[in-house]
Amino acid sequence: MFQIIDSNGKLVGLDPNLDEKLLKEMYWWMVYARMADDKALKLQRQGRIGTFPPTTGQEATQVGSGLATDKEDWIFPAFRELGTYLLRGIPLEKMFLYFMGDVRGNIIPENVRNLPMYVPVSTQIPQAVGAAYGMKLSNKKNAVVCFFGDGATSKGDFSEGLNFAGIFNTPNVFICQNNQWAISVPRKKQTASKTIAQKAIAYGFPGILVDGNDVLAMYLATKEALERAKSGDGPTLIEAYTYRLRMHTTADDPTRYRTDEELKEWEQRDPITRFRIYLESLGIWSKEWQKELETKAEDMIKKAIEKAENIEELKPEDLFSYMYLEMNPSLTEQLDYLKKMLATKEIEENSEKIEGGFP
Amino acid sequence: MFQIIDSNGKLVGLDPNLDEKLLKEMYWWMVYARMADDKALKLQRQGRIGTFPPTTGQEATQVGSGLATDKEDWIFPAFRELGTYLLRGIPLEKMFLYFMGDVRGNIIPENVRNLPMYVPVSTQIPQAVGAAYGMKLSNKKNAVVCFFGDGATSKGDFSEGLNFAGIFNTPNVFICQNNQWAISVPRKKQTASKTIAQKAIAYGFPGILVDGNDVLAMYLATKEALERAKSGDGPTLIEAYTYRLRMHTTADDPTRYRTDEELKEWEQRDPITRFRIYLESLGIWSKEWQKELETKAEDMIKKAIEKAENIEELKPEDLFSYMYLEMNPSLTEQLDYLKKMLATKEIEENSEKIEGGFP
Amino acid sequence: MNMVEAINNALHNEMKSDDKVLIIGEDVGKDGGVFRVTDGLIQEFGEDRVIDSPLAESGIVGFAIGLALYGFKPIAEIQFMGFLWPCLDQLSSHASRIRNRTWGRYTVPLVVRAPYGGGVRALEHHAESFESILAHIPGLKVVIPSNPYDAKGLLISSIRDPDPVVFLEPKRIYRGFKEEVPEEAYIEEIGKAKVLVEGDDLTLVGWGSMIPKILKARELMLEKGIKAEVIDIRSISPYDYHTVHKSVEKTGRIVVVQEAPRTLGFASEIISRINDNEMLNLKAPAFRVTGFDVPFPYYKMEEWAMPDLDRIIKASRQVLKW
Amino acid sequence: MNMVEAINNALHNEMKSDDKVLIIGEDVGKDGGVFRVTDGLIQEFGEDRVIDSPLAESGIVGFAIGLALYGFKPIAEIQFMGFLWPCLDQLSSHASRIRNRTWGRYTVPLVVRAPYGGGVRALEHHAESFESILAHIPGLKVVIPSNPYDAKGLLISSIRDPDPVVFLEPKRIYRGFKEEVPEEAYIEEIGKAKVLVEGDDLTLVGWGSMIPKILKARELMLEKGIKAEVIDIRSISPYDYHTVHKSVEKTGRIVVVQEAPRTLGFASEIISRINDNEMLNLKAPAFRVTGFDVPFPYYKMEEWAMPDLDRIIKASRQVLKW
Ligand SMILES: Cc1ncc(C[n+]2csc(CCOP(=O)(O)OP(=O)(O)O)c2C)c(N)n1
Ligand SMILES: Cc1ncc(C[n+]2csc(CCOP(=O)(O)OP(=O)(O)O)c2C)c(N)n1
Ligand SMILES: [Mg+2]
Ligand SMILES: [Mg+2]
Repeated sequence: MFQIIDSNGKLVGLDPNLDEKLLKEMYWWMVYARMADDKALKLQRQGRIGTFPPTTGQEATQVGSGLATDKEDWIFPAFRELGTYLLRGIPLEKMFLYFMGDVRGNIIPENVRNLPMYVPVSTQIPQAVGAAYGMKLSNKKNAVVCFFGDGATSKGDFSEGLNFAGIFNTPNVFICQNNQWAISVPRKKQTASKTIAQKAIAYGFPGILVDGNDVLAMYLATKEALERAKSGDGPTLIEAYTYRLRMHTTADDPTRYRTDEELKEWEQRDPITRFRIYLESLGIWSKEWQKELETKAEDMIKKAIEKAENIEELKPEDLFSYMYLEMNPSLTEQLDYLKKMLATKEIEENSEKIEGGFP
Repeated sequence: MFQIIDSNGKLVGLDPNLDEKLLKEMYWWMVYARMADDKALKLQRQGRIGTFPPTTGQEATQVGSGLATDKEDWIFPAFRELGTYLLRGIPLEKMFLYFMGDVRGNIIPENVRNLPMYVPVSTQIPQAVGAAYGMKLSNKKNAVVCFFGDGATSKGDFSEGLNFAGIFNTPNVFICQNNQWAISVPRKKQTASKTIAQKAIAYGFPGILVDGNDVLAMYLATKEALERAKSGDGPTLIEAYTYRLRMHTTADDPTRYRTDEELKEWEQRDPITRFRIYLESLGIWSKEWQKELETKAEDMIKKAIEKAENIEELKPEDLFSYMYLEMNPSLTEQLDYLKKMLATKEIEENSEKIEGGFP
Repeated sequence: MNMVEAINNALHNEMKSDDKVLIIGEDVGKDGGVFRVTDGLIQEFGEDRVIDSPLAESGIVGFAIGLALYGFKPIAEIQFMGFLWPCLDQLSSHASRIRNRTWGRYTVPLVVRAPYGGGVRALEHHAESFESILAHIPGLKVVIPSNPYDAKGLLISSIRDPDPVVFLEPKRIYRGFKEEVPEEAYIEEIGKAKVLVEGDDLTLVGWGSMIPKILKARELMLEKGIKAEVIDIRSISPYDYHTVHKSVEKTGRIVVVQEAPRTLGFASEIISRINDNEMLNLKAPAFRVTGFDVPFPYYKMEEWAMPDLDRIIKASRQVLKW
Repeated sequence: MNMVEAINNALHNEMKSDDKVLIIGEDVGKDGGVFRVTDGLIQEFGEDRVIDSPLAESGIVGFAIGLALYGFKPIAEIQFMGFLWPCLDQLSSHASRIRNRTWGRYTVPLVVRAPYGGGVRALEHHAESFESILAHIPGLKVVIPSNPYDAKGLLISSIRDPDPVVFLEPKRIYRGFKEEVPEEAYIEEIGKAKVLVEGDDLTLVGWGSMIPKILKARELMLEKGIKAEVIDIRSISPYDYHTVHKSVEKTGRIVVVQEAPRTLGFASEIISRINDNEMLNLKAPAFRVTGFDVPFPYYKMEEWAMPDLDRIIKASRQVLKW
């Protein structure tokens, strides 16, 4: 397993000699993502946002890989990549909107080359390969980074997508956030393959196992894979070995399937703590700086919530207007009907309480 | 690549010391399958059967593996396993019926544990795994053999199925007839994986590359894999390296995509010729015996055609009766309508000539 | 019991009485299913019969078909109907055809369960209703209960059915209300619609989570003296048009309520059949209250997307006006 | 040109005039497609733009969606409609939704072509017609030509369309007849049905390979003095009900001819819409001549399975009798 700093924040690999600005950025995005995740959990418990999948514990995977990308690289995410999402330039309020059940959470800024979250597991993978083929055909020296979980590797679309990538030698970097669980299914029940990295052998390109809780290792491994991709040497599969410290989603109860010991063990390997220790050893981290970051993050989070909670109301048109470039006559009729129904509404249903969550 | 006899019929591996009866059986089924294939091609050209996928060149793969099975093992085929099909005890007329567009070709005899042909590529694979799981749960000491082509390895169902097999450690033997082509797509454009055998690594069980034109190698490799499966050691993937000497189907024109040289090269590795030479060297093969086999095969083929061509006519009921155990009212109405339409038919359409084949 | 409990109870009954019955799906074991429908079963029947599968829906159904071919009675759970798309190949190319393809030599006694429908403030892909797609596939049965009692009886029938059944569970009402449900096994026949309340003025038909809404609409209309007959379709394949047509013969007016998108939802078939056989008995055109031809929306807009009391009552008024 | 030639010609036109257009599918390159629809294109446009893919239908469509997101205009060929099932997840979960999901930030200008339908003595899974399933998926367009001229014009429109289009080619008539087809590019608007022949006595509607049959039936009926109006639907999504309803307003009688299984075929939607808007103009119940609720049979029985002249004429007589 590729590692630069160990669980105790000690340098165990080659010193990458990254500049301080970058190291600070890494730390900032991890802290910001963690704090946003904390806050989202609270908002969910207060009923201010709906079900969402916490990201805590996986920040190094997301931030290390994300910072290795260029603005012109594209990202096809799954749904648990908050760190990458933020550092690529998507405002946090989009994430809140999304989990408030507001489709406008998906309107990614024009200059950000990220797709919105993919819910059906693995479906983004062949798409990421198609986009990379397009990039190559356009003679762009860029690459497509595609994220997915350990569970995703069992789906047909994973295999079909990676096989295409191998055949067409596309500029793809596949990052599997192996967080050890797919809801209640542990990694070793997901596949009998010893590692996920070795699955790349089936598609004829390299796979590498990386400590996903080591932001430096993730950064370097992704950087190298991106360089391979951009210089025409084809795709790479990175297995980021990490852990989901919280529930699968806020509707999930992980005590039903995993032990406290396991959780404790992984808490000891917290990606942020370990990187803090490392930065401290370099004289970069200080209590004051931490405070500064936290204040900034709190402020940004607060503003994001405000923005998300004060967005203008949706209109009936919004249900229909984006189905096609032009609305067809059937949809126009349906919109007219809806408007009429709302305008003449007589009976307000007090939506019965909905019990039973969903993942 | 595992091999017992080479292209010249020379023993190059360990002498398996198989008994003469078995060796003769191997030869017989290969000859019978080849002759049936020849005849089918003629019948197709005469318009007496429809489109079909010739099997010539792949007899060793099919016969070697098939003879390694027990009667109680199950077989999930693709559509190009005539040799296996016959030796398991399915009468040849069933095959003719099938390609005459007669669904009764699928009524496999009760005591034969073969599924009928699977047309949608790879779909049989997860099913073969489920059946094997059932076998294991029933404490049967048997296994399920599943056939598919090199093209099939690109499909999601291949990967999902093999992954299940790895996880549940099912008694499966997966036999990939790598005949180098999937219609016009050559093996090296099907996957960038160096071999198909190595794909097993992604699922945590062994894969083995076998000379698929060597009936002895196929027999021994399958036998060993079956033993592994039956003793609880789990699945095996066998890549049978072989070649389709004819067209993909009778609707295909292989000169559009492959060279004469390639064909000639593979004709030199003909599985039947090489085994004949080997048997001759053992003193088992003789011209008289060959004649005997051919006469027997011709006779059987003739009878099969007669049976298939003289089967009783289908009735309108046959379109509806097997949809469910009991016919529902909608189907009964539809059947009544059809009968009425046929009984009162006024206009006979002279079905216009249909041009353009299909694969 | 509520519907989750009734389904759990049915599974328990059948697993206990027939050791060929087994369950496979994502998180159905240790976790007891994300809705807890399979809660406790792994503890009682072991992990050989309550199988936590890898994340692969086509694999799950393909695997289950293999089990069925081998003589088991598998129940495959698909976590949400939105993830059923990858199974359609296995369902339509094989599960639905193998009996017909082999003239009964091989059969597929399979049940595929999936929660479906909206109204639970879910994420995208967690609120789909595309039951009519399944009903267009010859050889499947498609069963949809609307209450705990039926859920148990219909599920037991589905498990015992010699042919493949897709059993769709309206998750909106999974825990919506409780009913008396016997502990012991009983069956409700598949392919029979049920007249829930009789009435002469018009016929209201629906299925799944639309039924409680329809019943409430009936109540409100009754206050104005309108007696609607309410029919729960329960099985859209096979579809019991006799029961619907008998009612239309009597009332001459019909409103079909469907959560799914409008175009080619099952309501279209209901209305076509009425056209085929009962047009002369209609006193007003049949009316469809349906979802819209859009993907089920993110939850801020979900109330707009679904038929509600108001729309059902307005539709009823409209057909009564004629 | 026959239909194969017309489609090939349309592909050629569009690839030549727009280098963002590319083709991906099994055997579309060197082999020119199993029906030779893409014949010669790889020679002219190279293997980067005419891509022989591995055997993986979900992968093909997913890959094509990715290309479309990146700004290309991919045309994915699925070798036979029977192998389209594995693509439904990518089509319904993504291709059809991405514009709506992102309010136009991302779009999917994709065409998926597939030959469909029976009557060619094909093997199982090579004769399916499940177009109505696609029409139930909001956000897709579903186009079906019935002659070479339309095939070219509609395909060019589909390629230029900013949204995903499934383009179904009735292989029964791929080489059935020839027509004058201009060499240069032209478009036929998607979403417009076409009145092929006018008439006052009844309306005959259909699509794909049913159209030549309907036209022949009309001829035969004309000998008896019956003037049928014939409408080619051409696009079942969006569906041009205006054209159909205008005709029904005039004739009061309609027969819908559909090859697909009866239950929930597109005829059901046509009839439901007539019920919604035109019931009062009907002089007889609408009549559906359809396939049966069985998988398309092995070819010995295929003639029984398909609507034929005889059934169309009998149906017409029946609606005229009223
Ligand atoms: C195709 C599909 N099936 C099921 C689900 C329900 N589901 C959501 S997340 C999840 C587990 C995903 O596990 P993994 O890929 O490891 O990602 P993680 O949640 O651990 O980040 C499941 C089963 C889904 N979203 N898509
Ligand atoms: C899912 C699916 N896609 C496409 C086809 C059409 N088709 C039939 S055989 C074939 C090639 C199969 O290649 P391979 O698996 O190598 O088997 P072989 O024909 O060489 O025996 C194709 C594309 C099909 N039957 N199923
Ligand atoms: Mg995971
Ligand atoms: Mg092959």
